[in-house]
This record gives sequence, structure tokens and C-alpha cells, in this order.
Amino acid sequence: MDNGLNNSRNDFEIFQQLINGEKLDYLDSAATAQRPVSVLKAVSDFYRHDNANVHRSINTLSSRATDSYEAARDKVAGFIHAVDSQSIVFTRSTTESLNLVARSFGDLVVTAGDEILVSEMEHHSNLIPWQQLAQRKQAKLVYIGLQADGELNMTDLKRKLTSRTKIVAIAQVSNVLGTINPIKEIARLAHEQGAYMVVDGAQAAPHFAVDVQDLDADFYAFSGHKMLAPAGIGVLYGKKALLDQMSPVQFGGEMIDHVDEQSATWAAAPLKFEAGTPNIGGAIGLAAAIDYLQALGMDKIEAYEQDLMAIVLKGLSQIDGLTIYGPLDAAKHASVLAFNLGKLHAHDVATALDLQGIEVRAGDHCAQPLMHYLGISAAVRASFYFYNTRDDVDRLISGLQRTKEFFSNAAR
Amino acid sequence: MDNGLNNSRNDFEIFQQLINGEKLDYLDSAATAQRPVSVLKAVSDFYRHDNANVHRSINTLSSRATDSYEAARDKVAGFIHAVDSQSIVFTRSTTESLNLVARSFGDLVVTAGDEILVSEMEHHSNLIPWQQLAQRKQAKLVYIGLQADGELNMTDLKRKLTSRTKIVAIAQVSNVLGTINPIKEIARLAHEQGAYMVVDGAQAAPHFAVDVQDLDADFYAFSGHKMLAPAGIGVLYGKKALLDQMSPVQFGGEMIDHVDEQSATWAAAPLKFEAGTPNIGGAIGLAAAIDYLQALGMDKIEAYEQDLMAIVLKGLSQIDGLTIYGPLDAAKHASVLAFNLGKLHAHDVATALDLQGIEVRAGDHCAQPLMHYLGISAAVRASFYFYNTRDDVDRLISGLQRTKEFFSNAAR
Amino acid sequence: MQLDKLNLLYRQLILENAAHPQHYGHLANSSYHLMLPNPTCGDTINVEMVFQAEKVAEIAFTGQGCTISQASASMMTSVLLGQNLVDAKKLIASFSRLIMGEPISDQENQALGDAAVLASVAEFPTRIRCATLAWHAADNLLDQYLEKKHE
Amino acid sequence: MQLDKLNLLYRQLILENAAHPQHYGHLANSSYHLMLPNPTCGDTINVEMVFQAEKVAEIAFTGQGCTISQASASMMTSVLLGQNLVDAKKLIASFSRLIMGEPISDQENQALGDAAVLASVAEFPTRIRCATLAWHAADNLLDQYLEKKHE
Ligand SMILES: Cc1ncc(COP(=O)(O)O)c(C=O)c1O
Ligand SMILES: Cc1ncc(COP(=O)(O)O)c(C=O)c1O
Repeated sequence: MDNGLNNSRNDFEIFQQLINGEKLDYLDSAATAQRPVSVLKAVSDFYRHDNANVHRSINTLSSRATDSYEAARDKVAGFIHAVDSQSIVFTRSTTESLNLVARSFGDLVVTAGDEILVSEMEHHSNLIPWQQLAQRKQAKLVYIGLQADGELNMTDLKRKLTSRTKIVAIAQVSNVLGTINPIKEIARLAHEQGAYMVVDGAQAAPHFAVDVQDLDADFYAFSGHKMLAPAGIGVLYGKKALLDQMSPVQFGGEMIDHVDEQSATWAAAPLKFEAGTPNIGGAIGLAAAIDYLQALGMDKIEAYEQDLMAIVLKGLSQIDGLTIYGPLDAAKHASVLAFNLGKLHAHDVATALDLQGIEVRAGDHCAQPLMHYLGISAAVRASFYFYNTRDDVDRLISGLQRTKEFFSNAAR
Repeated sequence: MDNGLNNSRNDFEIFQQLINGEKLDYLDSAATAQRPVSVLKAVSDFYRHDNANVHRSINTLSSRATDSYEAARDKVAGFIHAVDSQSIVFTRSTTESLNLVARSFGDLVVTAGDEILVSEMEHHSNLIPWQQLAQRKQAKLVYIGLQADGELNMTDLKRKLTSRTKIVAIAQVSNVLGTINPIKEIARLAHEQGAYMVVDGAQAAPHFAVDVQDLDADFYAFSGHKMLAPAGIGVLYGKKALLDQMSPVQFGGEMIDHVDEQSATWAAAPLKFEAGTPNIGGAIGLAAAIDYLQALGMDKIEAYEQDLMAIVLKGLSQIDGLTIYGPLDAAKHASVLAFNLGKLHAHDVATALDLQGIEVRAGDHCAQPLMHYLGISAAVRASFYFYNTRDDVDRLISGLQRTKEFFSNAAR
Repeated sequence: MQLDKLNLLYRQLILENAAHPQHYGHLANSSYHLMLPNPTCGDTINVEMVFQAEKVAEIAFTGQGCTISQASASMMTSVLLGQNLVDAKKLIASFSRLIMGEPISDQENQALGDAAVLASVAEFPTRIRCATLAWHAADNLLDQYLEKKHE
Repeated sequence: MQLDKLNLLYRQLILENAAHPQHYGHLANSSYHLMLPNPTCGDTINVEMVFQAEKVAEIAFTGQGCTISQASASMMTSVLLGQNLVDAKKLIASFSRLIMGEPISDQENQALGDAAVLASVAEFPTRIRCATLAWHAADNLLDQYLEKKHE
């Protein structure tokens, strides 16, 4: 039996356990990925040998810690092809990154009457910060609709993207529909209208090569924990010229230049956005995660996941009464797949799968407006990563079939 | 030779190494503490066995992760004697905790003409958030002066604490002077005037037992990384009734109740303040750190550190030309000690110590107003924890003596 | 294959209650109603009550949810209907212990009627919240009524 | 005991320059001046320059700082004084490589004069920033002058 891309499954100790007496079939990587031994080791090695605070002291340990932390920043810059490391801000998560843009940059450029464009498929983290900004500034939050197959309606986008639009904030990959949005084209259209492009890359950066310069994104946010790194570390990429104009949103140690009793001046970006002791171990873990991913090859990961997705889509479409949300073409469908099984509630399906060792997610997936749009209250979501195998996929398909049988027999 | 309180030094692998050819003498725990094996193991065990996102899915792994994360919250509540876990918000750090209070609570209660009281010995993290709040609200930031020995001038405090005062924000322990401030009394005085008491506990919580109910603090902030936990996890304690009134400052997943296209409602505290995926591993590491500290006993740690401090104070006061900042009485002097050696620049002293394997910090210690107040631009700081030994202290004293000799011979 | 364990959770009585819930719908003139969300999934349950002579004179619920939450709500309405306030509070407390896997007396068990079958949910910790949602709402409404009376 | 290594960093020439810095103070009518902070410690160095006939006609510095930063600023003023703009930029570039531990030619080494002794700082990575601060300021002032000329 295959064992994930390049036998990668062996690098993840968590897969050695049984869940409810069954081999673990982890299909919830879109919520959070699993961590390979190399990432856990990088973090604990740091704490065992070089631990100190960063950017503060001039002793040997502190200088090693600072070097490792800044090397992690360089690695992240390389990973998403940023011009330089100074455009990489470390945050806790995608959520914090997007809040930082909405608060600091949003408050700077958005004024009353302006429009902020989001899509109907946004995660709450790329939605509520903009809702709040719109409320603060008496601006208008405008939603781009979807096509029947779950793709972004580009005609609607072109109609709604006008000179009134100040910010376009869209996920590169939907965490429910799996839709891959044409960010490069949207950024071009946005820039034509003088608007800025903010990309929620939480479900994209872990799964395929991202080039922020090629996309011409003004801001790009993603989370370490969805790409093998520890929880608690995230990234905000911003064009240097924009970061330079922005005010910090948190204040304290590390981010200052000069402090008087009644006033203070800030360090240059990115440090001005990193008040207080950062998640040093997290940044080092993220660098190790990038090493791991790059050794596998982002292109290989993308191709492998597409193959898996084709099998899943085929298998699921053969289950009678199962509704798939999002594109049916594997090439248009990144690593997440949401569905419902007849009239069964998503929770009941998730529990039935859980008892078979298959860990999926059920609920609104932090995307309530999308749920309303789809006219459902919840869905089941299976999500994949390079360590999932053909066997994982087969078990999902047969697990769903058994679930269906169980409930139709039960409800006899 | 003694080996730290209860031979605790053996639990910290980092002490096995040489720094510049000498045994590591780590005297920078006020910047960040070292991590014992048990904490590193708790974090990696979580990732190896139970890793999943929290509060999201209903599968087995996710329910284990959520239980561990919430158990960590309970443990923190117990550690500082909070009434219940619902008053514990997980943040990145003390800095984020204080920014959260200043932004969310500060904006709620402070209006033009109000006064915010801080002391001359605050860390930038308990200063600039209040400076910014004062600027936003046209309020006044008022500084409480110090006595000659570095203690808070309580007469000055009583004079400046009036019915105009809305918030009193003070460190329980100064990160430069080592002064222990009488928070319980200050809180009583503040409440008499209808003001709220915010405590920066970054240098206190790691070193002695804290009882937020006994102190009657309205808010209490501290960082995991200064008390053996990984970097990237911090705590904000707040009285439940106050947290309930406050608005969130970050928005996204986990913290919502209901989301429509144009509006949203929030979950109850503490979740409404924890937008996005939190530092789950960090919280679990913090719980393990608390276990470790409680097994040693906070009272024992306090007594042991006081003994060490008495030796240091005695030794350093015998070095001619050395100026100590802060109280000279060990009982009034928590685990940090700042000084300068004659006219030598703090950096030169720190480098000389570093070459002897002694890791101290030199600089302004994120307390520029205090430096101005003391009329210096930088100081050397040695800080201690229970794993430091009598030998560490002796090496500091002889190391300083050698440093002095070197520079006085050199400058012949 | 652990699907057998599913039989433990999805008893016939539960499936029937979910498929054909009792007292589903709105009351003509309910003075007490409350909608509670289940934050893990986004489901909501709305419970309505009419009190008369210190008794639960009428009760109904609406809302979307999983089998467990619908069945539990349905069973709850049957159990609470006609109870006086004190007994209603007692029944809710018994149910709460039952569902957390704590022991309850035979008498309590009997008083819970069909709802006692939900005891098995205790073995599925991820689903406990689904089972308790409607009961929380009812408990809250009883408190509201008691407080109002008190004023 | 590694204090011997201290001798490597704190050479006699360095200690002398720090104790008795050259060109310390303000210029009567400097048109170019810049204050740079060393964020790791809070120290600052202020450099002032007067340009005449495309040369560094006058140069001075003030500021508090450690032995290394004071000595380096002092040595820099002596090296740059009287240099034409092109040579001044070259000297700064040579110094920058020297201090990062990169090889420089004998000729470059000689041109740096006393400042060449700071080469040993390369072995103390935590102190490199102390040594480069004044040179960064000077480099910046040269650029400002060149840009202005260009306008
Ligand atoms: C598309 C998308 N955006 C944002 C987020 C939020 O990520 P985090 O919880 O790491 O902040 C997620 C993950 O849940 C996501 O899938
Ligand atoms: C007194 C005091 N307050 C606040 C802080 C800030 O802590 P952190 O960097 O963990 O946010 C520190 C630590 O540097 C401190 O010593």
C-alpha cells in the first residue's frame, strides 16, 4: 500500500496510533496539519541549545536566537518569493495577519463611502475584520457572488470592482469549496481601479508554490500550523512601501525606536509590527516546516494532491444522494472537499466516520455567510495533504457507504 | 556544589553546554527563562499523539486537543487563584495582554480629561499602550515617581491618584530595579477613587505565588516564556464582569456567535478574545510549566531566590565603583539586579562577562523613561531563577572583578 | 469495524424521535422563548414555553440540528410537559448528570422516561453538547419565569 | 578563562580612541548631520559633515556608546577627513567588508589606517553593529549630498 508522497507518512508519529480501534485516517488538515519529527526536533533543539530572547541582549545565546529567528524570516521570504525579508511580519496566525492589515492599513486608506470587496466564500477571518472596518469607516462591504459550481463569478466581480473599491480581500483557496481563485487576474483588475489586493492564503500556501510578486498581491496572509509548523506562528507579507506607511497596532518592547514620557517613535517594518517577545520557537519550527516541504517539492505536493482529489471526487460522486459543494473538476479543486450525505446531518456523518477512525470536520467551517448562500446549516469536510494515501481515500469512500447503510437500515 | 533549588538544574539540558569555552552561567531569565525537559516533552507529546485544532470539530482528536487546551486554562486559573477559568484569556505575551486591555477596556472607560497612572519604572509594554490610549482619548498619562532606593514613592502615588484617575497600570516587579510594588495596597487606593487596577505581572508570576483575588487586581498580565513555557503564549486575567463588557480587538474564527453578511455577534469571554487558531502547544507547555513550578513550590522558589539575591547584593556592593540600581535589601528585591561598573559602558561589561560564559543583558531593558529618570543610557542586568546556583553567583562576582581589572589595566 | 458502536448511540427511540419529533413548531402565544446556538457546529434550537398554575402548560421547539439534538429536544418536551416548576428543574438536573456519565437513581431514571435512553451519549464526549442544548434552553426559561415571579 | 580573548577585541588603539576620541563635538556650520540609534542598546551616534570641492572638508561626531562604537566613530572621522567623495564611499565599503570578516586587499587595509584594527570585531558578532553605526551614518550623509547635487 502506498504511504503518502515519498513515504512521507513515516515522518509523522501521530499516524502510528489507533482511533476508536481503527487506523487513524486524518482528513482534517485544512483545520490543522500534522507535524513531522523534523519540525518538532528543530523546535526542541532550539530550546535545548540556543534558547534566549531575540533582538535584546548582546550575549552569545541571544545572538544565536536572533540569528535563527531572522533566518526563519529569510526562509519564509524565499518560500513565497518576496523581494526581501523586510516584507515578512511574523504574527500568531492568518487571523492575526488579516486583522493587522484591516486595522492598520484599512484605517489608513479606507474612508466613508469607499467599498471593500470580498467573496461569498470567505472564512470569518477574512470577513469580520472587513465588516468591522466598514462599520468604523462608514464604508460598504460588497460581496462577489459565486457560480453554480462554486467558482467565483468573475462577471459579478468585474461589475462590482469600481473606482470606489479600495480593498479587494479574497481567499486564494476556499476552505469549504476548495475553489482556487484567479488571484493574479483579480489583483490586476483591482490595481487597474486603484484598489489594493489582500490575499488569504491559509489554504493555498501549504499546498502549492506561491509567488507573491507574480500574483502582485499587496498583502498575503497564511498560518504555520496548516503547513506542518507549530500552532501560534503566522505570516503577513506586505509590500515594503505599504508596510512603511502603516502604524503598528500593538505597542511595547522590540518595536520602538525612541520612547519619551509622552511620546514614542517606531522601529522600521517588520519589527514595528512585532511588539513583545515573539513566538521564537514557532518561527524556527516554521523554517523547518518549509525545509521539509521544499525537500518534497511544492510542485510534487500539488500534483500528488490533485491525483488524490480526482479519486475522491470520482468515488464520492458514485454515492447516491451525496451532494458535493464546489468544483467537480479535480484540477480546479484544491485539497478540501465539502459534502452532505442525503438528509443526514453533518454531525451524524462525522461521528459515524470517527468511529471508523476517519477524522473529518463537520459544521459551518467558520463560513456562515457561505452556508447561508448554499442554503445549508452545516457540511462534512474532508481535507487532504501529501501524507494522505490512496488507502485513506478508499476508507473515506467505503466509510461513507457504510454510514449511509447504517442510517437507512436504522430508519427503516 | 549546589545545583539549583532541589537539583533542578539537571532538568535543563541547555546548561550542559559550554559558552566561549566556559560553563554556561545563564543570568538572563528576566528576558526569557530556560525550559525543562518536562515542558518540551509535554508539547511534543501533544503534537505526536493528540494534535488537532480546538473548538472546531467533533472528531476524537479534536476533542482531545480541546480538552487539553481548556485544561491548561483551568491550570492557569488555579495558578493565579482566579475565581474561574472564564476569566483567563490566552494571548501571545504580556505585551499582547496589556495591549488588549488598553485597547478594549481602555477605549471603553477612558474619556477626555481622564488620567492614567503609571510609574517611572514601567517596561515599554506597560507604557506605550497607555501613551497611545491617552493620545486617542485626550486623556493624561501621569507618572508616579520613585524614591532614591528605587521603590515606588507612595506619597507621590497618593497625591496623584484622584477621582480623575481611571486606570492605574503598574508592574508588580520592575524588570530593571527588581522593586516589588505593593499592588494590594495600590489596588485598594485605586478602587477607593473608582479607578481600575491593571498589573504587569511579567516579572512576578514566575517568581512567587500570585493571588489575583487577594490583590484585587482588575487585570493581570504575564508571559509563559518567562516561567519555563514556550515563547508565544501569554495570559490576560480579567475580572469576568469586566471581560463581559469589553469588545474583542481581533475578529475571525472561534470567537463568533453568529455571522451575517453585514454584522456579527461574539461568543462569550474568554473565547471572544481568542480569534483564530490559538497557540495550542504553547498553552499545553504552559500547563506543564505550572506543574513543574508547583512541584517545586512557589514559596520555596521565592525563598531560594531571596537567599541568592542576598549573596549577590553583598558581593556586588564590595566591588569598588559599582553602582546598583534598586533596593539594596534582598527582601525588597526580586530576582533582577541592574548595575553599572564605574564608567564602563554596559555593553563592554556584558561582552567581558560573555567571554567568561556569563550571560547577562546590557542596554535600556525596554525602559527608556526609567533610564532617563536614572540619568543613564544603559545598564547591565543580571537576573536569576531557581536553577541558578551559588556558583553562578560567585562567578558573576569574580567575573565582574576580572572585567574591572582588565579595563583598568588596559586603560593604563 | 466499530460501526456496531453506532447502534449504542443511535438507538431506535432516538432515531424515531429525530425523524418524527414531538412538539415541533411554534406556540400560539408563548411568553417565554429562547434560541441557543451550538457553537461547535452552528446549529440552533429554539424552545418556547407557556406557564400556567406554576406548571409547564405548553412547550414546543424548532431548529435545525443533528439526530441527537433533535431527538433530545423532542424527548425533553414530552418529559417536561405538565410538570410543576420544581419537578421540571429536578428533571433537568437529573438529565444533566445522566449525560455526563454520573450515576442517577432508578427513580430519577424512570422519571426521565424515554429521555433516559440518551445515557449512552455520555460515551461520545464530542456529542454531549448536542444532547444538552435544548435542556439548557428550557432551564434558562424556567429561571426567567422564576425571576419574574420574584420581582 | 577567556578574558585573553578580550585583548583581541579591546586593542590598545581602540581603547585610546574611545578614551580620547578624535573629532568629537559639533561643527560650526555643518549642512549634513544624522543621528542613528543602535536599537539593541539604545545608544546613539550623531555624525556631522561639511563638504567642499567634492571633498569631506570637515567631520565630527557626538553620542554615547560603548568602547567599540566610540572608537570606531573616532577612527572613521580620521579616515574620511579630506577624502574625495568617491574614495570616501570606497573606504566605507572596504570597512564594511572588513568588519563582516570578508577578505580585503592589502591596499584597502592600508587605506583604512588605524580603523583596520577593528577587523577583530568580526569575531564578536554581537558587537558588529556597535562598530558599523558611525560608518552607516557617514555613508548616508554622503548619499544625501550626492542626491542633492544630482537634483
Ligand atoms: C481560508 C482560511 N482563512 C483563514 C483561516 C484562519 O486561520 P487561523 O485559524 O490559522 O488564523 C483559515 C483556517 O481556519 C482558513 O481556512
Ligand atoms: C515588566 C515587564 N513587562 C512586560 C514585559 C514584556 O513581556 P513580553 O515580551 O513577554 O511581552 C517584560 C519582559 O520583557 C517585562 O519584564
